[in-house]
Amino acid sequence: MSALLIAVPLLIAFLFVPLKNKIKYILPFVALFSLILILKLPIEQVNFLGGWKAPFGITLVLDNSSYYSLIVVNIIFFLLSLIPQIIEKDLSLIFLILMASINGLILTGDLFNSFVFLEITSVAAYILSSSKRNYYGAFKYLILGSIAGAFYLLGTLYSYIGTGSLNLADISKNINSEFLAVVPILIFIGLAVETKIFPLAGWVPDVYASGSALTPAILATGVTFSMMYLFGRIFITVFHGEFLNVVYIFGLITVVVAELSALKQDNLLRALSFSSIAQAGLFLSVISMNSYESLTAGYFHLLNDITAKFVLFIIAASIGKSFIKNKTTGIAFSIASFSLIGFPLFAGFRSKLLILKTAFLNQNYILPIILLFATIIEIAYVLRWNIKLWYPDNILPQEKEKTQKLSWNVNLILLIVALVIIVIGFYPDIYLKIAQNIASGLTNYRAYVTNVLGGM
Amino acid sequence: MVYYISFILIGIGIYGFLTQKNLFKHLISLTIIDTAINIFIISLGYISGEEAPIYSKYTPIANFVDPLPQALVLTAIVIGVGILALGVSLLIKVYEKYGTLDVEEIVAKEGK
Amino acid sequence: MIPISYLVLVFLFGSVVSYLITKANRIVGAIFNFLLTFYALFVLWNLEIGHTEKLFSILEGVENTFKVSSLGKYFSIISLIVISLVSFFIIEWIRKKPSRPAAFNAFVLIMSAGIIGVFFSNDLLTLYIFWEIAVLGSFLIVPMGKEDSKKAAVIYVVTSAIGSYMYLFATFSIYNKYGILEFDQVSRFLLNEPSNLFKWFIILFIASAGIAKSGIFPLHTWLRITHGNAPDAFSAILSGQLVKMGSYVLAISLSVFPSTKLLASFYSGVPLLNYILIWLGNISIIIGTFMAIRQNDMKQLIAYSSVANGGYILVGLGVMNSIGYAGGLFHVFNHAIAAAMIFLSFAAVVYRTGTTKIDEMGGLIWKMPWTFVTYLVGIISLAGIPPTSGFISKWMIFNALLTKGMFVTLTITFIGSVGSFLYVFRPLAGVFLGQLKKKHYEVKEVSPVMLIPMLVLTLLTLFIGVYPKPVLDFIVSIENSLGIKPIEYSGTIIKTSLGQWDTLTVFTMFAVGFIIALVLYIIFPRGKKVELTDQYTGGEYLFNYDLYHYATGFYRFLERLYDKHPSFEKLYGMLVSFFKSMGEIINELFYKVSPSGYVFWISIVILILFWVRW
Amino acid sequence: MRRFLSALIVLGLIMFFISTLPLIPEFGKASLSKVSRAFIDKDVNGNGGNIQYGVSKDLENGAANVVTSIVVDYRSFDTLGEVTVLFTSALGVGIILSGYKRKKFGREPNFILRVSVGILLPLILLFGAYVFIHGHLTPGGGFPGGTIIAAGILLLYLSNEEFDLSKTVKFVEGISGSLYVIVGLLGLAVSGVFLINFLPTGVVGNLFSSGIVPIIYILIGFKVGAELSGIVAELHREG
Repeated sequence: MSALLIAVPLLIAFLFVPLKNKIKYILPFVALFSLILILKLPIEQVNFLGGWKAPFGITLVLDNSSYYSLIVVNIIFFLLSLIPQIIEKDLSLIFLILMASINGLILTGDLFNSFVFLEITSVAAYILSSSKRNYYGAFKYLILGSIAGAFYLLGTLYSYIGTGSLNLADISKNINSEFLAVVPILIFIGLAVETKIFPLAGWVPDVYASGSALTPAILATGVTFSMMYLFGRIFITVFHGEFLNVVYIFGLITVVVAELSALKQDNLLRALSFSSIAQAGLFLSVISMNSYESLTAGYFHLLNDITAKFVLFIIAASIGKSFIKNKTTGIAFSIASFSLIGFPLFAGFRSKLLILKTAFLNQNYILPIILLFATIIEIAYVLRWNIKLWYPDNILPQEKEKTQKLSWNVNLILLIVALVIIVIGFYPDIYLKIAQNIASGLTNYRAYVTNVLGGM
Repeated sequence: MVYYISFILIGIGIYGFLTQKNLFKHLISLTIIDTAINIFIISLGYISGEEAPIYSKYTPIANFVDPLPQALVLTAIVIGVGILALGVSLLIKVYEKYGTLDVEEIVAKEGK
Repeated sequence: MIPISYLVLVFLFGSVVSYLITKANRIVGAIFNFLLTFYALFVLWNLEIGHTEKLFSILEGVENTFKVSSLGKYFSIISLIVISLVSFFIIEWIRKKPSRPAAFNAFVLIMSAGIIGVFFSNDLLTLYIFWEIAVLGSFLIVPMGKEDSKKAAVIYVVTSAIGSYMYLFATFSIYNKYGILEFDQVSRFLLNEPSNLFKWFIILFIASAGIAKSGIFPLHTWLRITHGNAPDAFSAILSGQLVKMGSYVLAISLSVFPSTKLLASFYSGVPLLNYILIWLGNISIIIGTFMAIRQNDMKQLIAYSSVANGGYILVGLGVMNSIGYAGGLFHVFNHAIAAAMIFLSFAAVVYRTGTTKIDEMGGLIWKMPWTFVTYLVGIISLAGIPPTSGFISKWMIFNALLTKGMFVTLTITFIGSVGSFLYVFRPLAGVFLGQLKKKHYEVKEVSPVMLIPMLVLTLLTLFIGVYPKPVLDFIVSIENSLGIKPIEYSGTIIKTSLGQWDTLTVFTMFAVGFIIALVLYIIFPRGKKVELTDQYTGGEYLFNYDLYHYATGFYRFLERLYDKHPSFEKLYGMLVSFFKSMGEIINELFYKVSPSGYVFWISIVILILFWVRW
Repeated sequence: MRRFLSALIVLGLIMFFISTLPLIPEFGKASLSKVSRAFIDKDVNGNGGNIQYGVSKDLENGAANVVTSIVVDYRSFDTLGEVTVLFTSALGVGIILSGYKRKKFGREPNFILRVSVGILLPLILLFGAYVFIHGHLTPGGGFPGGTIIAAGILLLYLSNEEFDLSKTVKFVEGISGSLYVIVGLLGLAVSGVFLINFLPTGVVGNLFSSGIVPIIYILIGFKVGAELSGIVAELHREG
């Protein structure tokens, strides 16, 4: 049944090619359908596509972690589909394909299949990022993404040679240490571009800051989340945490470097995209501690980050120079940015505490220092932007006239998400439960292998 | 030997990226890398003396090379084609916007 | 009795109510704010010491609680006195506030909620949470001020964050090591802690939040720009109250975690750590005093004086003997009240004249006599001249330093005291005395609504100056609860090992002197009143009389001595621009490159990984 | 300098790849993995093995071309994704180049071109159709077949200025793609498994054999042909 999550959006996309303009109004229904479908699906179910059992055919694995990741991603898509204003005319089909591919990316239990879905996601992302005439940025992203894809493919093949199988569970069971010295490097390069690791995140500012609201709103939330999920799945479930010490260092460097770069940006979207890079780096270094607690903390933080970024990017791309005419929007923006920098009462604070606690528990004192240092820089620029937008300098009257009010549905959704941020600040259990489930699904690789390959 | 050829082709592709300033040449380099990897994959599955994996009158007994890499390469090639088409169309637009495909000139024009 | 947690919630929800009311009518909103804060003061006054409330539990094994301690109650009452009186002042002041009065009122309440929470927190994490709420509320108000205030707000938050993150780091170190965060338990564990390094680290890092907040060197630079540019009435809260939150954390890190018992004595019973902190206080006194002398903006001037006074408090607390600690705590009260008075009188002046530059004013004593009185009493208290309460605390600190034999510190504090005469006199002479400017001929005294809080504060200072028993009672109970030998006093007489001080006698003497001076003033003929331009020099009439304003080059002879002083503000500016240019370089190298660059970095990463693995 | 440095880096990279060579089997000496073995013997479900061309029947998969059996049956989901990539990039080319008009040469195409297209086109199309219809028996299949058809369409574009297929292309690509998914969904409806081969597989080597494999390959042929033609048509425009 879980194949429907991929098949239905694809089918709709194929069917509606000749009727591109009508499709915008179907998006919410498709997203809602996926969401309901997921909630109806039983957990711990392995779907052998075509009836071929693992490791021969392709499997779709629905366990704790993928189930909750799917819920997160589809909620994001549902929310985005309710804001048709930011989906430019032709991009609705891309939206559907992205939905299918991300669902596939999360569900798949096959390394090569994940490569295919990675490529679909990337191609859709290239197209998204070319909106607003950002062709050069999109081209750079395309080159970088394709090279990374090539390395991912190489990694796939090496693991095929090493284990004789493409099934993640089978690889996890059979891979030996010789191959573990090579395959993770290749896969790491392949995923580093999408997970925004320094120094391969050069595409991010150009693409996120193209001015389109949809591009960063999808790429920084849903796509990032699924990529991080895939990263965890491959590096923790399949490679048993091998290679994570390198990821840890790269993650920390990413945090520092990205925050420093963000400091000088005079474009809000660019600053936010650097913050996005930094948070991704933080997430990766947190999960690199490779324990149930650290994964929980990491995914909890990631959830908070994407919730905040969802609000921030949409507002940053659609608001003009100030919040003068859009006070409610401004409030949502401020709430999201306070959560981003981890003020108490907001969701980000809880994840910051959790990360600190986990790091200290693992006798890791560098990560907290880097985290706090990065947060100080982040406070500087995020709050500077808040102040700039709330208390604009000398806005001319005609500019004031020109700024448009955002329509009610955008404001409503942004406010709801902002409310979620506050609620999570008080009762983090909802997000925490998601994060814990993802963490338990990812860390317990024995259960994963047994689940896919049958009792062995 | 074929392995070395594909590695050298990857190297050529990377070298093209590192030294060339024309975006179209970058796209060509990308294609070279893709092709090199495809060659590498195919050669990984080659078993000398054995046949293409198709049952026919002439090959009734299954002495076949590894068919899986070939299937994977088929997929990889198609993906490569798709990306190439997308890249070319992006370059058309880049040329329209900047009037050049030279990286340095584009950067100079972006700065303005 | 009303629980504190309800009070905090009332403030948080009250902020929304206040926002809505102020939207409808800003004066009613301000009255609402005043009533709420005054009510809170009333509630806090009646709190029993030892009252505990459970709040929530964020970290396993740590129950976050409120607990009323003498220290917290003392600080909270001072804070709420300041806040409620300033809120009363705001009722009139807000009429002229051009933009966003609703947000202003709402944020004041959010900030107050945080402040109340800070003073009653029973563990490190609760304190941190409410601390950040207070910072959040106050940070949002700062950019409503003058042109530089946006930059000021960012500097304020960043400085605060530096301190509070060090604090958070220490908090988690404690939690990781002991699994508890309550102050009592932490201090008990610290007493059994074998590692001296850990104790140092904990106390220093927890104190750093206080250092950042109360503007102690080396994190003092934010005070000038923030106090100077925040909305006028809010500067009174900022300097009179928020800075005291820092002193509170300093008091906790030094006395609740008994630093003298934890660490070995370094110099006559004072551990090295305290000694270092005392020296930070000394440097703050010097910097605050000398920089205040230079300022032409009256708010920035008093901002620097806040740095100096923060230094006094730290010196007093750092000595950690009976009289020094008491002096530090007393000085908290004095400076809170005095700074509030001074900033309120400035706010009143700005309310009428619209400027904060000293050399644009003059002679306002004729137009705003009551404001002048407030300012006068405020600066007398700040400078520590006897009939006011300011003298008592300084006297106690001097006493403590003398008994400990810290003569260098003593010298510095004396210099600071003398310096404070110099700098408080500058606005006095420049703003209130001297020639009235033509454009200020129409200026009137502010309305009673604004005068009442100012005069209440004035009377409070004088009253405590004569009869310090209420404050001393508090201080004794604090010292008792912390296991420090309480100070001795009876009635109006304070006793130390070096002698005693009778406030009543001194007040009587000063009162007699004042009356004599008043009589002389009335008896003797007045000086001739002249127009500002009615003077000449060298046979030429003066037209450009700005040059001859009192404030222009007021202390030129002094300033010349340290014209080329090293400036930490510049240093931090350099640090920021260093970070920025680092970011720029990184950006150019990694994020703005062409496809060639990307491939280069991919290759480099592979090569690095290759090198690492083999 | 730049070239020298680049060469150095490239050398390092090649060294990296060479250093991985001990891990992989020597060229020509690869051994079949268990997965490939099972695919060749059609033995995934444990009832295959020892297949004889033209004789063995009702196997789990009836395609004589093992690669096809992998691409369209064992790993059909990959192929669905692959088609989607192509679909997406065709869509993307359309989106990026939207607003462009058909390129005009401004003069009649060459006589030879026009006439030979008339002769060659049916042959090309027929060949393409042959290739994808026999995809499960001979080398080739939907992807090459579709590409051949797209080459024919390219000829049409070159020979006729007024020729425009974009509407049809969209229609064909949409319908064939949907049918692919629907075939998969039919499997879901029939046996509860997405993309299952629910038709009888027949005798290995017969044209009508191996269940849904030829059907899907034909659909893929149409789809790839339409998509590549679409890309060709889009790239044949100008601003």
